[in-house]
Amino acid sequence: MSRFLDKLFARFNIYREPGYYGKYDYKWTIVIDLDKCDGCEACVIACHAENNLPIVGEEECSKNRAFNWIRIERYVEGEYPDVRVKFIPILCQQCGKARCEVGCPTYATYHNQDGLNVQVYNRCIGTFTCATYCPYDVRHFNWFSYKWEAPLEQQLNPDVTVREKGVMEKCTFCIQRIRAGKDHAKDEGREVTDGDIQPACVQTCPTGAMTFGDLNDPESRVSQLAKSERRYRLFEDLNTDPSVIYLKRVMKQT
Amino acid sequence: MRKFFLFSFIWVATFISGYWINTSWFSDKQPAQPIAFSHRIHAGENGIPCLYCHIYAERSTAAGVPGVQKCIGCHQIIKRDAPEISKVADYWERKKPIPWIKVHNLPDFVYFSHKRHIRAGIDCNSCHGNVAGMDVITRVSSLKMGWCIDCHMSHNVKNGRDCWTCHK
Amino acid sequence: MLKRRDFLKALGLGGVGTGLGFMLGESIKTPATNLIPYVVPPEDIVPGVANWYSSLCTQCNAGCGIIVRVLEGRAKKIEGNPHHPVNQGRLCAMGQAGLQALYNPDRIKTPLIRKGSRQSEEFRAITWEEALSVLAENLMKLKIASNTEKLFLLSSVIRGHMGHLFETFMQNFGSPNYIQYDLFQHKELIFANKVSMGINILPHYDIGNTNLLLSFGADFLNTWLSPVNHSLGYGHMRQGRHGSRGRLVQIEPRLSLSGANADEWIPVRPGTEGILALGLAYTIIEEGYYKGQDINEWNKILSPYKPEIISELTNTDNERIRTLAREFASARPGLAIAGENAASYTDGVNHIIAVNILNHLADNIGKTGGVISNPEAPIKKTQSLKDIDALLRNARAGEVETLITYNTNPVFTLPHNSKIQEALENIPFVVSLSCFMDETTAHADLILPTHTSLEDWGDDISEPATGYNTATIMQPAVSPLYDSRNAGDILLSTAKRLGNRLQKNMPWDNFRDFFIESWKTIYEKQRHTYAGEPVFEDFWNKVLTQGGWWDQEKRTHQSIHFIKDNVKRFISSSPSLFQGNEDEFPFYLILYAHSGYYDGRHANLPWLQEMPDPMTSVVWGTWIEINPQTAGKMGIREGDLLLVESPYGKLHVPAYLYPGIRPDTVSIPIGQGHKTYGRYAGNRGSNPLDLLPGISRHETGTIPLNSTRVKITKSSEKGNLVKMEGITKEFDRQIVQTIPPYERRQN
Amino acid sequence: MDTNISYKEINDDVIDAMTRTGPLYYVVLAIVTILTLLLFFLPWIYQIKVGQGVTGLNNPSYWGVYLVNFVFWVGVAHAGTLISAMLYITRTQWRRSVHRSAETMTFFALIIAVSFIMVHMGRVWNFYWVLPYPNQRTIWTNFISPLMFDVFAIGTYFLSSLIFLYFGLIPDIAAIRHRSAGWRRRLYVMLSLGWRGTDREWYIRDKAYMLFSVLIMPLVVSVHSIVSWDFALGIVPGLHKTVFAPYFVTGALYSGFAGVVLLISILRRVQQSSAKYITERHYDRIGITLLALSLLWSYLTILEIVMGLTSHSSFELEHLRYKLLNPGFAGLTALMIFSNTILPLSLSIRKVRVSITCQFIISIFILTGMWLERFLIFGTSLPRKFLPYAWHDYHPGWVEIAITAGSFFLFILMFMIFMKIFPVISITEVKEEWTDS
Repeated sequence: MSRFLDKLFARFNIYREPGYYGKYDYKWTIVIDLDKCDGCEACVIACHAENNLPIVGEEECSKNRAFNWIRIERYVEGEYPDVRVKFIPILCQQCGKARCEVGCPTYATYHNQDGLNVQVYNRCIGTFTCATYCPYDVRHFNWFSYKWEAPLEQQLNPDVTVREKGVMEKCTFCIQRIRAGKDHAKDEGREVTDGDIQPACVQTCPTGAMTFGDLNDPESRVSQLAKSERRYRLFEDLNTDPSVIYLKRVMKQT
Repeated sequence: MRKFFLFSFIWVATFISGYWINTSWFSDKQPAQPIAFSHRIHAGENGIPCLYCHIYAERSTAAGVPGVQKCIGCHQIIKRDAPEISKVADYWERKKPIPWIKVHNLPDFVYFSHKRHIRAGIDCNSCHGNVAGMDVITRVSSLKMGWCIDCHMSHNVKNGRDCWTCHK
Repeated sequence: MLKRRDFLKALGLGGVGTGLGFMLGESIKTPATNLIPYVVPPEDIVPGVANWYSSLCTQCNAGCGIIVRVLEGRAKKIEGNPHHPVNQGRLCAMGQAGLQALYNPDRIKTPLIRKGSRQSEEFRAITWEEALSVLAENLMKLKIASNTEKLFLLSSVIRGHMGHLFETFMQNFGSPNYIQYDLFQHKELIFANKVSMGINILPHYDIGNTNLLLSFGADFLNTWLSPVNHSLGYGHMRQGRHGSRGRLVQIEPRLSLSGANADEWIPVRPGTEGILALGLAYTIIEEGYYKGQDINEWNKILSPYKPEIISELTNTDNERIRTLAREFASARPGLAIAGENAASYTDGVNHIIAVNILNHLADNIGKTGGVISNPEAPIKKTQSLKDIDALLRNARAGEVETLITYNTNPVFTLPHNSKIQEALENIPFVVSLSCFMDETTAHADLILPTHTSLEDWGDDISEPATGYNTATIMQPAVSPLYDSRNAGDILLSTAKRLGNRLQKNMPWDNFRDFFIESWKTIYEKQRHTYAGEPVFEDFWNKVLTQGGWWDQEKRTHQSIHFIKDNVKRFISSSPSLFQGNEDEFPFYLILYAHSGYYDGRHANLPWLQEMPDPMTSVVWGTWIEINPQTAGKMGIREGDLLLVESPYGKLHVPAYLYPGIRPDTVSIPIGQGHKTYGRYAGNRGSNPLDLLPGISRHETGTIPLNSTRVKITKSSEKGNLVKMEGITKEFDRQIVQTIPPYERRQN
Repeated sequence: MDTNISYKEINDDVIDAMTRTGPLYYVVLAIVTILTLLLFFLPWIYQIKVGQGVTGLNNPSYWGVYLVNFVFWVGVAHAGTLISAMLYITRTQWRRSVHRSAETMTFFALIIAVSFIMVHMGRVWNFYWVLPYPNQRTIWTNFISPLMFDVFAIGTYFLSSLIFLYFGLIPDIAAIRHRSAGWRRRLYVMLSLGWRGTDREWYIRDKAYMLFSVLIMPLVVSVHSIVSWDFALGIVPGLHKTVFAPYFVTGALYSGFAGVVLLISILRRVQQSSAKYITERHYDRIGITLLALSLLWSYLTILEIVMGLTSHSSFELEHLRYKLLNPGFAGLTALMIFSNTILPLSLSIRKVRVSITCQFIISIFILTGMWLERFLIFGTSLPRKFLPYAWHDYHPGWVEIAITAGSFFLFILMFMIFMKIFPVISITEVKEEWTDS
């Protein structure tokens, strides 16, 4: 009898487990070495250029509605003169057990075979559930249908949709570059090699703090870095299984 | 009370017939083109392969429509005086592109790559229908999501049901 | 049965039904769109597949190489050129925002001529022929009246062949007044290096391989010299080498972005960085680390800089000076750099020379991980003999008949009391070659729109080079958007109009021919040294695809020897002079380049306006950083509007409580406060340069930025400080986890 | 109930109440419709046209006043089921004249709650994607999302309260069917489904009514606990508590009862006929339940705050510091505690319980207190989530305030229209009471 129940619930458990599949094709991961990151925000502007992020203007910024799919958070410790400043880039962690996938009623966000947390702009009806549940506050909402003045719209990237008002959006690990990399690899009839695909932020990081790769393949640069003893993940105890691995910053403790 | 049901029946019937008239006679499956170009003559009788004119189909997401230069390439010699072909010559003199009307129109958020489908061995006719037999291009398939999903399911494409495969 | 009235009703209902059915069918259809093919399809464009063109980034003077993604003739993304030795595929925030300069909605589209008097702002659009004839006729008047030296040409720092073209034009026209002016020209650094080390091009500071980096007021990760190359070095210094991690000590009154990443910050009193460097040098001598023969002579020179004496002056405890000197001397190799903040004092050159002495005594010069001299650049650098002061003096004296400005904005970057506006009023005819309506162009009588960098030819040598002999080529990635022209074309066509000598010596009919021809001469001259292609065309294609021309491996270069005797003149024991007396103006004023707007030239790029400032997260405005303790004492809360007064000017700026600044110092970023610079930058924030005295230094002729003290008073209204941060305390939530340095980890 | 009222007099009373409409009614109706249009529908259309940016919502605090209203109106709706179903089973007498108005309040409150879901949605023109209908795209909704539970729970609650209301109405409509004329007559004839009042029909109706009130019972608990799971299933520090389900259910019943008190007091003032049937005895009973619920609610609030204090997690402590010590919210919390706990304690005195004006004022305080309680739950937990760098305060914009005010007028409008079409006091129940006494 218990075997029958296990089989029954097994089917249900698979369904309940976000990601639904046993194993992913790829487990795209970004390793950010906080000892190298110097908070210069080149990644923030590269993301704006790549993913058609709109400019919201001063008044909307005062209401904290700016679009930064990746933002540099700065934590300052201590008073003058022993001031210690720490930077940390925060982007969507593409969580394995994502809180937002649980919340969304219209199945606009789920986990796909690439280990990425998919955000489908067409399916989203703007119930804000995912953004409320997200512990990392990395989801951004299109409060208006934003305009690009006169020739600025010629810079829009055709591989990324321009979202209309009422749609939630977040960092997608530059899915258009992942797709182009896979497309290129398939044209040459080979598997996707490590370093083939790089999101815009990883490509432009001047200090080389960010590395992108597939955690499933053990030889990839990301897997080696992930073995370092400085490795940690943000809010590990919330059990969201994030795919962004940070390397601790080397700093003298007070 | 009986009259009420009668009237509502009439109303529903006329509503459906109005919709049917629209979709069958005024449908956008077969828009009128500026030049009455016939695929039947070109691809059917003369057997010109699709990729001769739509050259980008194997190299990029968009299949591309041949430039006026390609039409003039042949039609400077073949049947110069036919009324439709003189129109092409006229466009060529004025160096103006021919404003074709799009028949297969996918929305902007869809990522559809001709290259991937051709290299996966899908024949042009399976989506565009028997173009070689068409005098005026008509849209054979609905190009709606359900239609794409059925094809992906039947060919059990890897990640065929993953939204980010077709949505940008 | 059915009565007539019911029949009519049924008919009406039927009509409505069909109509609605039809409407439903109509509404579901997607609107018909055209499919416009090419008339003659260009061979290199495949719709849907992007082409990458390599080019040069002109957002600052570092000279990095970029590749531009162009899709169907539209530039989509800029990325670093992976083969370029300076930035090796990486790019900073300003570089990424280069696209918005190309597609900026406020670009000048056609040549304009002023309508009515100078005060009225209206301009009239005219054709290029009309504009060039007006310019040529004005210059012809000068030639006839044979006071050709009354023509002044003011351009930004141009190191490529465009500079040669400007020089040949001015020589042939017969005027020696070709002036290059930029706010951040590093003239003090070049002058100090020339004096102390005898080299006239900037050396390569090898940050990547150093073990201890002492940065005297150098925001090297953000805006100083070549930020991307420094960042690459910084990344390698920290975690690039297995097992060894370089340390960074920042010595500056205001904590910059580089200071935030330092292992230690020494908040030295403003104006005493050089003295601290000499204190360190003295300790190195005293503790016997220096092995050179002239040890006693150095001892004599440096004797007044005992740590005990200078510790009170520089406000740092002497024990720390001693330990730091020991660490620096024993860190083989160490490196000390003097940055923009140190160079911006009135006696900036002394500070830099002091740091060079420290480098010399710690034996870092010429070593990997220290200061390495760079090879001679392939393109001869154009030296402008005169400086902006000469232009101002002549203009006030009425010596200037015609001024042509290109790609520089002195009205914004010079303080008010340097009287630049009155000088421009004196000049009868001002021509501005620029893409945007900035403050200087607003004063011009004739405006000729130039191409932005992504639609233009050109080249540049990257300074400081990285030990490689580099020259980067700028090729147009997209066809020009508007009716603008290359600055070189404008000069060449005026040369043709002016005729005889000018026409003879400048035969090329457009800038591209001149450009290729000058590269051909370089190719002929240099061919024997580098293994180039046999034919020029192949060489030229290789250079265009690769994005520039540089050696494959580092060239051997002459070693630097330290000239001791002419250094004595520059050792001063008193801190730098600050205008305004102590008690009336209690605060030192430190100005620094904003990481987004640089010197104000990028204020009209919306991405950079909306980029949160790395240290304060403020967007779309200017702010003044003030120490929280002093703000508390003065009852200032965050966001209050403060009236900042110096002996020379007043400014209204909202306050930002910034723990990383000395209590007796305040600092304001440069870049905002434009009057007419497009919709994104126009009358937004305030320009702190108006607080500065107009005097320029005698050696280099530049305006010192940190040279005045200010008074702070709370003004009544509420300032609008828009910042993106919430609270920057971590509440021990283990967000940025840290680990003690390697050597402490064992115990 | 004084027994010298005859059947005929009850019928006439009720019909007069419905048909005889003085000019004052029309004036008030006009004002309320204009206000509803001006405050509820126009700002909503403006928000749909321009975008959600017109509200005060911002990056960390996405759920604001709209969600507060949604929870508040679902809460107010809960009393209807409680009174009509639970008390019907326990055969309490005093529910007879009160239960019809309670059920209508449930029904209208639910309509407004659903409309607030629509108002808070970003792209309301695709709201039907929340419903699991078979579509050619073969996409189903996400059944493990608490908002999907909401769709089912509130759907069933909406239908069941409609059917429950309709079951009670059938005999009443049949009773007044032949005394009305014109369109009323045709409407009542159709709605009364040919009710002839035979014993067999009464027997089936009573059995159905009993079955329904038993079926509706779990709804009282399940709907509002599901509404609380919308917030509890996330891991937001202030919302992620197991006490939320009982806390919200108690809060719902508590605000529901206060709503009922408000409603019947206004009803007594407006319609003299109904004053006879709602007597002090009703107020006394309701007062006792209000007191009981307020004590239970206070206990749960204290429990929630203590759970936060003893949790040793800096997330909860920061949230509580923001809620209790922040100058803006400390005042609101104090007002909430006063109006929900301290003031209702006065209900323990019989004299206070019986006097209608006292109960009226207390229930107004309770309703504002309950609205504040929900506002404090979202207004203070979302701005203080995990990453301090992303903390930002939330201030409601004018659109949100207008739509909130508009929703109250919408409720009054619907109730006034209902009052004139259907009998607000259930005739059959009153007749039964007359025969029993």
